Amino acid sequence: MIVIDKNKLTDLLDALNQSYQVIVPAKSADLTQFMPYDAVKEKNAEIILNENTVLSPKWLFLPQSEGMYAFWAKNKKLEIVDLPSDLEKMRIVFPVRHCDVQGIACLDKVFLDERHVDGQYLEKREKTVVMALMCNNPKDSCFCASMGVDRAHANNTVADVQVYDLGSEYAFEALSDKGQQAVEAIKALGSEKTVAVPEVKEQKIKVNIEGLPEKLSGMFYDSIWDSFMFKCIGCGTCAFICPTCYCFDINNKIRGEEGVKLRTWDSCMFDEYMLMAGGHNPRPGKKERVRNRFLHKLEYFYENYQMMLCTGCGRCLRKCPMNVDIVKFINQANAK
Amino acid sequence: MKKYAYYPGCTLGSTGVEYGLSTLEVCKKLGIEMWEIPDYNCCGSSSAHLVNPYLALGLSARNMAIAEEAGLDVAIPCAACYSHSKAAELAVKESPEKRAIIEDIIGRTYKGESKAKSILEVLAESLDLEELKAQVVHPLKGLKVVTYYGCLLTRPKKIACDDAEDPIMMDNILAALGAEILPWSAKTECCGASHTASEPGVGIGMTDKILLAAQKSGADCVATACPMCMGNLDMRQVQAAKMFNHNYNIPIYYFTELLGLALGIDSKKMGCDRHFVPAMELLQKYEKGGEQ
Amino acid sequence: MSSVNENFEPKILVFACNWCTYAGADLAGLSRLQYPPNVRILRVPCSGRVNPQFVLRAFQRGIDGVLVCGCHPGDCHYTSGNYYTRRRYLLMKRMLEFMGTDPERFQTRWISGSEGPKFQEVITEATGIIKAIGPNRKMRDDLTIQAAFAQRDAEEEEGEAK
Amino acid sequence: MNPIAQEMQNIAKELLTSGEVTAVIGWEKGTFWYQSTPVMITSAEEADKLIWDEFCQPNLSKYLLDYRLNEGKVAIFVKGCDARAFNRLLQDNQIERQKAYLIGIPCPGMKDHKQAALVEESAKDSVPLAKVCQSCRYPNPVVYDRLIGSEVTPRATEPDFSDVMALEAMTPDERYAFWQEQHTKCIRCYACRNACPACNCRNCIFSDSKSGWISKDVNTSENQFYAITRATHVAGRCVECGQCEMVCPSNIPIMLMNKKYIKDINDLFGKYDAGIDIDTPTPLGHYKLDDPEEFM
Amino acid sequence: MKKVGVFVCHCGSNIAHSVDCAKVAETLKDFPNVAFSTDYKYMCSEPGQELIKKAIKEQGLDRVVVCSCSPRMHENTFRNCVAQAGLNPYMFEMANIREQCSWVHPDDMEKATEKAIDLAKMAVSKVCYDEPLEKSYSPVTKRALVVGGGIAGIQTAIDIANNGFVVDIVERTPSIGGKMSQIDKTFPTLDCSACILTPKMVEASSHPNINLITFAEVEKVEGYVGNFDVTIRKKARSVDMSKCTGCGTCWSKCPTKVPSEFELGMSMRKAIYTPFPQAIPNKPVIDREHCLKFTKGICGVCSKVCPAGAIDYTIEDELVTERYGAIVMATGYQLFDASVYGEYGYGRYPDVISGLQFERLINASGPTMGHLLRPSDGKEPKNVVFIKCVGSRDENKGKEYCSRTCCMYTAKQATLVRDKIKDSKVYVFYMDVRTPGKGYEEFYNRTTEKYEANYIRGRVSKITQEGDKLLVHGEDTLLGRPVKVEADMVVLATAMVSNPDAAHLAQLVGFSYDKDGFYTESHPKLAPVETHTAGVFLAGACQGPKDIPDTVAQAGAAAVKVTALLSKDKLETEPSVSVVDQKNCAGCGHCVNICPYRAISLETIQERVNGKTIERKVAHVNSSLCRGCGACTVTCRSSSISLKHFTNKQILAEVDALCLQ
Repeated sequence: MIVIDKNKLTDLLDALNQSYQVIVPAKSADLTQFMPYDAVKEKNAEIILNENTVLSPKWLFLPQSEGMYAFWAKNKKLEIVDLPSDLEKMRIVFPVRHCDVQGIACLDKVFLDERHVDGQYLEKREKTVVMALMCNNPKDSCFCASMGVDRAHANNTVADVQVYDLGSEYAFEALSDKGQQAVEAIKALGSEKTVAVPEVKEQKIKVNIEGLPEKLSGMFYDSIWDSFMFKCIGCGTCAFICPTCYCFDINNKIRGEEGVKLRTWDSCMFDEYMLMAGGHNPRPGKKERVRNRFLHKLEYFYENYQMMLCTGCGRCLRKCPMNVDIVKFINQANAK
Repeated sequence: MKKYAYYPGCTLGSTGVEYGLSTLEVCKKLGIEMWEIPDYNCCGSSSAHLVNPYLALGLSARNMAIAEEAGLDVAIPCAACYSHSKAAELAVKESPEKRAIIEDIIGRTYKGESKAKSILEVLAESLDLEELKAQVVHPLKGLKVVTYYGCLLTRPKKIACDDAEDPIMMDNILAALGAEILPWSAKTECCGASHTASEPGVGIGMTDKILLAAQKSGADCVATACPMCMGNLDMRQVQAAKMFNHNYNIPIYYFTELLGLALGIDSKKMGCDRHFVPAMELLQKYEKGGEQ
Repeated sequence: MSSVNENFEPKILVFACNWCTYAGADLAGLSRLQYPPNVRILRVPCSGRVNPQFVLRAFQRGIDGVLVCGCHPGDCHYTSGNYYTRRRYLLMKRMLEFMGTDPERFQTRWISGSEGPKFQEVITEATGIIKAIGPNRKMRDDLTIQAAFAQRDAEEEEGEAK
Repeated sequence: MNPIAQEMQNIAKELLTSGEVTAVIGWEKGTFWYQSTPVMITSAEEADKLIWDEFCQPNLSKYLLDYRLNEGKVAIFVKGCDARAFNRLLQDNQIERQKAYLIGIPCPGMKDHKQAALVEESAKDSVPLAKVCQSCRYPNPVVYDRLIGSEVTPRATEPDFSDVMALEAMTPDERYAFWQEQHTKCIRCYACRNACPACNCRNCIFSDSKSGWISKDVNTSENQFYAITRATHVAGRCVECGQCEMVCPSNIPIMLMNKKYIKDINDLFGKYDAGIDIDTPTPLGHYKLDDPEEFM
Repeated sequence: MKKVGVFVCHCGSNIAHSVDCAKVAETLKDFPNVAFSTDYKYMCSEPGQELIKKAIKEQGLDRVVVCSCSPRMHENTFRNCVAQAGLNPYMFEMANIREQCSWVHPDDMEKATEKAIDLAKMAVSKVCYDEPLEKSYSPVTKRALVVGGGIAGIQTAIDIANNGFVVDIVERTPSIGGKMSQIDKTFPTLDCSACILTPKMVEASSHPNINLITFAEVEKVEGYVGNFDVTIRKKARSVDMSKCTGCGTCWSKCPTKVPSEFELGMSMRKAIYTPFPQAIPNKPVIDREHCLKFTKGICGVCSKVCPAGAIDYTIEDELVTERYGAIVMATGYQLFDASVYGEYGYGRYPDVISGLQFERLINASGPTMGHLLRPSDGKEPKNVVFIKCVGSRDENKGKEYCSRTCCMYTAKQATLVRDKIKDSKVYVFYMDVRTPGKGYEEFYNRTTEKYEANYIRGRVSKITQEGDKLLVHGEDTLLGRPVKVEADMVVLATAMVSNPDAAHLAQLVGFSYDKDGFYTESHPKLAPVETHTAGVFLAGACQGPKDIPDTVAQAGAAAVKVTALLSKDKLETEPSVSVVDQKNCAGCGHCVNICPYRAISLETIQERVNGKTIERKVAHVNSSLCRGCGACTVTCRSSSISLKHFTNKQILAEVDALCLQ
């Protein structure tokens, strides 16, 4: 493992920035999100290391609004034009907490499913090195442990480098060849040492998800939903800041004879999400929508991919304006 | 408790002393607080505007500005001072250019928020005529009065404190005191102003016409609210009579004197003994309980 | 403001109410009163029909200046249309400035059916000012499309250049 | 248990047992100490969930929109701004007065839960009041069926436009840069719209991509179109409850735009406070012949 | 697939001299949805229109854009042309490339052509969103209502009735006749007012198509052109009209005397009364404020003496609702209250009277049986002074406008005085003498020459009482010196002003009025008898001061407008009106208050929501009232209401079309 002193962090980032486009979690204009390191330097924003960002790193792989292809009518005949990819350099994201790594793992399950691989997503994943940081100062909203996220070792299908926080130093352990190249680039800054995995502080919120999917599969018409649905105001905050929500909508942006096919995030909490031709909406009220959100996160996804679609990052606990709390729901569901 | 800034001007200390005394006495009695404008200057009414229009406006604007800083409207007994102060107020309110020039001359700001008000307006505004009746000590029952407003209080229209053609403020106050207000034809005629001095033939003729009309109307006395009109009708009554061989003996009063009398203020304290045409005899009749 | 190239031709959109300003523009035409050709007039039944969202859309699409014109208050064919226009655009003008757009780019004016010369004067004056401050860069939304077709446009230019 | 919370619970129990209302909507403690979120109780036993502390700022009036169809009455607790929000919905014919039982609570001003999230619970007292509460002119509910506690003196009589004026003092380019940075952060989650009592359309032009007003593309220009249009839609109707800023995950100063409109309306058409008197039409809903004239 | 035809017109050289029409047509060829594009020298000519019709048929076009002159000029021409070719006339747009392009950019061919292309693109983008619109129709009730029973109302009613339509006259006072019945002689012919009015009153009362509803007021008006539902309050007369023969026994025996409004208080009438002898209907009314039966519950003499037993104290007000196709406002005027001029002493000196009081004094059926006597001492006045423009042309104390009729009726009254009292002297104080009618100047000249009326040009400053004489202080501006006239009687020619409740009645019926309370006509020159509200017309002095000849002319005009409306079986309405998407509308009602024509109302509809039918309120546009201004579409935040032919999508399409490369 390469161990590098923490006060060398900026040198480390600059070093990586030569060959990679470094992306770090930072706070600018009162919002924490993953931003290119160049922008952080230019705005001298503050890099956020001790908590997870409000907006998850999901946008790196599934941007909120992404052109799929362009089209135009050349004398009345349709012409499709591929969009140039804006990823010239390889990207490296440092540090990504295990909950977000797990989130990317969930997205991989969907977009890199062998039945259909999403080209744009794949390209972004291949061109990005993920440096997962084992965080041992969890916020009071974190509950990734209870959601089956390994606090010590990030999900190695996603993490290319595992970084350990040793207090005054970082230890880098490459997990993949992409990761190895990255570690090579910063090898000079530190020294080779074998280090024990530091143990991890307890998390305040604990929740038992043992047998939860099976239990929930029988609770579609349970009365639990009435009390939970009331508070939700049907906004898209939870879906858009959640690292695992991947629903998107495809629409056009047309200017006269030319246009772009757009893929944009969508949220099952919006009423237009399930609106069908003719005006029918299978999920007309808040009750159906809140139920759908929780069941998708805790049951449907598990039935398909044996993995919870909630990584316990705690963002929706903090940012939901009316505090529709998934942990409280799980506890009440278990109690039923 | 109404409070006004009080602007006596030059006449209320000299030729119109009884107007000043009676106004202050009446206001004290009626509980209207008068705060005399400190370090006030001439309102520029006599000749300033011949020299330079902004000199006249500036002079009265300065007094108004002091009052505005104290946040008070200005009560002005003398009609000429009232007319010029009102002109200054309107000039400042209506055109920013004039306001800039005026403020530059007087060296302080004057937004035109504090308004110039003739004493007539002040009394009409702050007196409830029913309450006034209750406070009357010597009712003026049987006293036949004609009210004389003159020209400065009623013209030009913008500045007029009452209806330019048919003013009734003084009539209402005196009627509330019990006096009988007779209709007559010279309510708003001009008294000849300074022409009685510079062009006696014309000036005194105008004064005479008013006195004749008053005599014809059968009034016991004339009530007025302007020191210049008082000057002509009272001081020059004998001269007019001789010049046009009429015979008058019509006492002229400031309406504040009659108001003071009705409220029980001693006529001497109001300076009623200083008139040219003997005025005390009629007043004493009422001081001793009025006409039976 | 960078120095504006001389041959910049601003594109100005005028919302003209059918009963007054549109008639005024026609009158300017009848009296052959010339004004710069940068203006495009969009006919609406009443200035009360012009939704502030149209103005935003125009700036988004890269229009350099917008005028909303209607009858003088009191002359409205529909009796009260322009009174509402006046209230809406007194507020909208201040909000656009609050959002940072250049104040000269948006105007509301009352032009009656008989004020041909005034129409000419308003248009000439507006075009001059907007030409001076250059193209509108703010609130633009057609950038994703331009990016998408940057390659194609580049090829076309090369094709033409050969 | 502070006395107001106690009385809230008693009233809730009384109303529910007497059957006068079918449900009571109040606040309950949320997951974290700085969260008090809406709760609906339908039985007297649940009444002890109701609490009252200085984080009860979610606006309950808009929840009544979900109950306009059932027959019974619903009781809600209303602070000063919630009562104005209720009047807003009433004036927009979205709810009927007799279907709501309003329990008014004079509001001491709510703390800014976003600042509170940054500190520990022990530093609770250092958390400042929310921006709108600092200059609140209507802490006492303007409409209620019943009042708990006694009226409090308003913290201000004039609206505080200092932040708006600070922005107005900038040059157009500085203001443009400021708003570009703010609207780049917007993720179009529409929380501000869904929390706002003045935004009560059946289906909003922004959630209906067929409306043609806006594409689903999320970029600064479309976000700005959304922000300006929403501010224009609530102009003259915004009751200054500050919910839009409270619920925005990206901390965009939305109230700045609303207050700009309020300032201009006051200057141009005379002082007007929305949601106070529901009979006078809203400033953009009527006109005066002698409105200020700048377009001659 | 939309197939748009673009036709670019040269307009001879008007367009072609600075716009390359061929290039415009050529460029538009490959614009989206354009199937056919050509240019021609004269599109509006016969061959030009033929070209369009042929292209529509051959190319199967479903939309047409003509780039030529202003739509204000030839929009209808081309709409009819495309309609003849079987296309809906509203699937058509015009680009104005003449008045707003070629004529204003004559010497810049390149830029003018580029602009023409842009305008054409805008028109094509808009036409793509056009929808076929049909004119809609609403029924017309063949009955008219005339409010006001003066000469204006009577003449309007007669003219409408003679056209075969039923018309109701609603008159507030117990009899029709209005102000004209109070006047003695009328200028310029000096024929007696009653002689020319009474026959018309009789004609109105006996005409089969006319119903007189007197002693009644309009209470409420709902509905719209062709279908006004008017509620009329028939005030209680306490006399059964069917039984009463008008014999007059009751008012001869009635003990209570009350100052008569008709005689302007100069003589008395009984508590049960008809306003004047020739009243129609000649049936009395009981004045409940003064009748002892109603005030103290005593007397009741009239019911005892009435031979026909027609008196019935139990009659109450009756509300009648009737449907009308059109309403004509003929509510007349009132005289300015001269007591505002305190300096003239009107109301203080009894011999200072108004023009109408003079008419009553000199009228044979008046209080003094036609002898002109001074109200103070009943003597015959020798010196009579007339003062004109009392309240007119005076912004300070009165009205700014000129009341048009005072000059003529003052000249007439001066003539009458001189004619009645041989050795009388007449003085008229005037600012100007305005004689704007036929035979008016000749009448005025006769007044000054034959009848030697002294016209003094100047205003009167005040009038004072000197003994039994009135001293009129005035000024003679022609001599340049003040003047004093001793007068026995002074007659003030006061201004004609609107009725005090004119504004209330206008809001009730739903049309606008001006700052002086007179009703606002749709256009002062081109539509003087119509209002902005369809189906409501004006006649007479309620629209502005005017004399009898103009009033009768307007009455005729209003009648023709009404019959033109009522002669149609159904009303065609402009299709470009607003329509509400009721699924989307939240029923907030903002559009209702904004609509200047009160065309939008909140209507309850039923809807099935998850199994239950619920009722909710949504906006509904009455297409026959809506004039298509579009103010509602902007105030509607959810864009649920859209204006056909100018929808949001169309305007946005035009804006977008401007910014394409």
